[in-house]
Amino acid sequence: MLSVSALSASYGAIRALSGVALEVTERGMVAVLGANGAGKSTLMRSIAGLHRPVDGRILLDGRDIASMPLHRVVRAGLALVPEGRMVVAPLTVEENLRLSRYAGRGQEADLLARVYDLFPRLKERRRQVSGLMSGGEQQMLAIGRALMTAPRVLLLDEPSMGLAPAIVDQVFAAIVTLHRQGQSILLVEQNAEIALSVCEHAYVMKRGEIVAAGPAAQLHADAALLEAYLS
Amino acid sequence: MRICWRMAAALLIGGAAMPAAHADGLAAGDYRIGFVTENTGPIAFAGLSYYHGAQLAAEEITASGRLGAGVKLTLADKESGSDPARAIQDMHQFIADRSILATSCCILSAVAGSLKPIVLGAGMPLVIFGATAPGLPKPPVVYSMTILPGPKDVATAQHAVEVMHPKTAAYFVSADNDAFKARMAAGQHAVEAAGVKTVGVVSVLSSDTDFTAPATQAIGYAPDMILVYTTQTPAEGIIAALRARGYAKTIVGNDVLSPATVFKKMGATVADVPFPISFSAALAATPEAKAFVAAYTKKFDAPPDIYSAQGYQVVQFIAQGLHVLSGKPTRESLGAALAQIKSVEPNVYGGEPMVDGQAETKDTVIVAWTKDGAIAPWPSGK
Amino acid sequence: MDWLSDTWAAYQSTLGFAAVNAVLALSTYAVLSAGVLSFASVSYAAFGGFLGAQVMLHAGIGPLLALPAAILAGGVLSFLVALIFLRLEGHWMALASLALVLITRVVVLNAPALTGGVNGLSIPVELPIGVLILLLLLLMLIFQRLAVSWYGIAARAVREDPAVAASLGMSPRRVQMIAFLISGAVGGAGGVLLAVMLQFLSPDTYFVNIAFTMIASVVLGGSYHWAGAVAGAAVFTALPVIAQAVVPAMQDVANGVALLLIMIFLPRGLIDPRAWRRRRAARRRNA
Amino acid sequence: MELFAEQVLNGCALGALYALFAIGFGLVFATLGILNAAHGTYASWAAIAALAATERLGLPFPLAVLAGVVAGGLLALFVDQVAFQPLRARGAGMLAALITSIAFWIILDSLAGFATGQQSLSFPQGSYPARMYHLGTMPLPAMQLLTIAAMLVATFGIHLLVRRSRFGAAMRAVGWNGAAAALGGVNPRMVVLATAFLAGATSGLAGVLAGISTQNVSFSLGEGLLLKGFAAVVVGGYDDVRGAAIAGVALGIAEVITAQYLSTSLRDGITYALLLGFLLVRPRGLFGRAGFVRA
Repeated sequence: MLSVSALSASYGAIRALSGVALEVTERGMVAVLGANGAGKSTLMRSIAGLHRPVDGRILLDGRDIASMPLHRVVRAGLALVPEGRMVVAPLTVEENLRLSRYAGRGQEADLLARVYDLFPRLKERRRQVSGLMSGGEQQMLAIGRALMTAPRVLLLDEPSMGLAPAIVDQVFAAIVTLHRQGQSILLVEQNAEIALSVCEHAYVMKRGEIVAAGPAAQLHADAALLEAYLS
Repeated sequence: MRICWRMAAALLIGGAAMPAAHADGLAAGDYRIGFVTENTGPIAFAGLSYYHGAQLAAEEITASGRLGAGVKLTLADKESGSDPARAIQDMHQFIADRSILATSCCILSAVAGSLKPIVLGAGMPLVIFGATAPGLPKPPVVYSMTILPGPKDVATAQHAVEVMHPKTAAYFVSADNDAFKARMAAGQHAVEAAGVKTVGVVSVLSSDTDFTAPATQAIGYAPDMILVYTTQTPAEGIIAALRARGYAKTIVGNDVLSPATVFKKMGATVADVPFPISFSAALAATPEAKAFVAAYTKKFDAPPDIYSAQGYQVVQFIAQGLHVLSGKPTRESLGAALAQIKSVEPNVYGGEPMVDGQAETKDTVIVAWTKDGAIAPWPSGK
Repeated sequence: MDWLSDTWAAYQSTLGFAAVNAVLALSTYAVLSAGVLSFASVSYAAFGGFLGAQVMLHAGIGPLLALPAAILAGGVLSFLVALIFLRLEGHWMALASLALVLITRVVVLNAPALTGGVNGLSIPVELPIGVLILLLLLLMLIFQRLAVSWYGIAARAVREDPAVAASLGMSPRRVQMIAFLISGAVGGAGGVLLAVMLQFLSPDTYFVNIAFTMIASVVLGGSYHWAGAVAGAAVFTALPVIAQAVVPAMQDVANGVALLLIMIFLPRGLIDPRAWRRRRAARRRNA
Repeated sequence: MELFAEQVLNGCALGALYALFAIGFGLVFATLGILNAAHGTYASWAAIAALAATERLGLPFPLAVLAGVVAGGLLALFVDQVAFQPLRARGAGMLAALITSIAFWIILDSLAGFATGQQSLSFPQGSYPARMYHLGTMPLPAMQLLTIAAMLVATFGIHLLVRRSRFGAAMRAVGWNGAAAALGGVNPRMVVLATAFLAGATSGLAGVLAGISTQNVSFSLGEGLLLKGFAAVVVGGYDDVRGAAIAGVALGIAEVITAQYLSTSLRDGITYALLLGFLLVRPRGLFGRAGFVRA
């Protein structure tokens, strides 16, 4: 469903990704692991249209989205929950969520109900200005906003970053629920433990390249490999 | 009246001194006047008129062959946008250009104030066409063709008081314009001397555009007469606002109301507001003035106004200085020749004596726009 | 030889105004290089200019002797401005400084004892262009020394990231206070030099136009190196002269279009140290 | 007392012009992050366009106003695309945009001078409502009432649009961070275009009304509005339409009352001192809340 091939990206003169290929299947849940600076976030930003790749193909349902601007990628059915969350701070929770109507996908009332169902906390705070909320609440809002665009594939970039352990559990519980409901997910996570415990398949990155791939359980078992690449 | 006598005397002497000086005539060639234009910027509406008048005069003089066979008088123009810094650079370029014999400039006193020391230092004759700050002329270098309005304002105010017998008067003044402050002071002094009480003075600023509130303030003083001493755009706005708010008594204006564009813009609103005038296309009486009006109207498709008349006289004045010179004149010889001129000839005013480098006009006519856009003596029927 | 002396005579004042504009632009650059966009240089220039003019008129001394008074006046004013403005953040400070420019004109109009009020102030004093250029060169030398000094490095750090600078033990407030003082002193000097160039000061001399001249010079020239302010002032002063020579009828339009094109194609200005570094790096890679 | 009431009304009408202009100016500053020095020229050109529509095309008053408003909007759109879009695409900051806006200020001012023949023009008598109504003996000019009404309608309309509509949320989102807005599917480019048009149109309306009621259609029209509109935006808070409107009207009243009862030479001084005072004491303006800086 989402198929990335030969993807390269750079920042100025610095090459950040070279020839990355990966695959997310229908209803699949795939993790990308790697140490700090391995290029995971660049990968996510490049797929989502937040960073323009130098080269490569990104096919979503057979359609190449590699050269589309960010909002068109969203409208095509690929939603990113970025690192740092990027909620629109001056807007209320509900305004943030309803903004996604511009993506023009799905029924707004149904989607809103689904998000509030998943994160009751957001419903309680729906008139709250989002910039004043806690990090965990903002993370929920960022995921909610992505879900409001009824994405074919949901991209999650480091959803656990900067959150208290209890909140991390809540967020990952929601992610698992989404997966069970049939949502295709591509997850980037530094915390390999937690990522491998929820995903089916995983890729491992180092210095902008994919260096290992396989079923999550298999990678989980290969402690030596993880140690080599993730430290 | 005393002033008029002195002017008449000066005229006579000037006229008598004139013809004697003419010698062998100028060598054929191109004689250039550096003209610092103000065709853009805040007062471009007047700047264009000055420039057009000067252009016409240069063409006429060249065509007439008055300065000798093959003598061409041309304007070299550089724009300043009324910015002193740009005007200074323009002037330095003129001074460096050896083909330029004399220069002309300035509506704003700030620009004139910046250029004056430069031309004094370089000995470059400069004829000012619009700036009114006192003490600008300094023969044999700096001359002014600006018609100083002070005495005319006094005459107009006195005349209006004689005709209308007001008991009280209020004044509008451009508070950030030194010339208009002085003019109002002179007018107010004359009106008070005639026994009319001042009930209020309303200050406006040159860049103001909204005059409803100042008009309300003036009407609040309930004056029998309102005298307006401001630049053109505020004067238009003030009169329009006063009339719109129902002020039906006498409003006395000043010479800024004379250009045809004022009536074109304001229509009957400006009718019956007296103002002094030293030149008007409608009242042109002498052959020189009539010829000027006809030629100007033909060339620019609009009648000349007070500004074009002054621009025209700038070039006539310089030509008059050149006329008495022979061979290849220098800036110094031209300056010295200009200093000898007692009366500008020809002129569109019916007489234009030069006193210490400052042009004056013989007479003040007090006029007003009629409802159908003519300029007629005020009050009508007199 | 005539041609040379004529050209010099014709354009010496353009050169003079370029030098004065460069001094004023350096005043704006001084704060911008510490991360503060401020138009207050106009006010320092006004204070220094009018005070310097009065000193020259009353004490009968030349511009070079009046210069210290103007520098001091600008410095004192900038100190007061910094005390008040440094509490504001980001673009609020820019807006406040713009308000200060507007107030400056009102003050000038209402303080005739110092400024001549609406009548303006005539200053029959001259300064040879050569001396003016020497003064500018001296100032450039000072800015070059500053740029490589502890202060220059601190200012750059504060501009890039105040938090990081603070963590390195540089107090952003203190660095910016120094920047304001430099800006004030240079602005005061620029004000009196402008007064000498114009020989006549009116309430409109130090107003919005000159504020935009300063900021446009800095940005046009490049706001990441002091030389940008000088280059920008030169270009910004020369543009109208060139436009006048090339398209006299539409010179203002041509002037604006030129400014627009430069900014669109060189948004970081004519002098861009980052581009130099990149070019140097590329050369090294190729070598 | 009646004089006072009359002057307050005059101040309201004058302030309504400042307010209308300020709303447009503030929209650009809040949403696009640009201190736009060319904004005043939109007002001048809108007035020129409306005058041309009246004189050349013979359009009736409402259509002439509409023509001016649309012209202001289109001009703003054009300037945005030529002067600001290339810089946005390169990620150049607010400073470069300030300079390109100054460039357009120079260009459009100069062209406006040519368009009006360097004259100050006015709308012909009878081409706009000039009736004088009366409340008791107090005169109520039709244009003043119309100006105040237009300001009220524009303020409430735009306030509702910005605060209550989805498009308004998109505007605020783009103003805060274009990429964050795009993550929700918003097309930032379209929002920018629409905002530029709306801002130009609102300030254009101010220009048309000012051109009529002050009988001054010229390139200098916009400059006065620019300085006062700027003051109103800062006092009122640039991210709140109501604040800009109230501040604009208050400035108008303060100006008129100062001139009437104190002195004209202090008038502008008081306006700008108020401006500076507000910046220091309450930098976020009348309605500003503990806000978020653009990210």
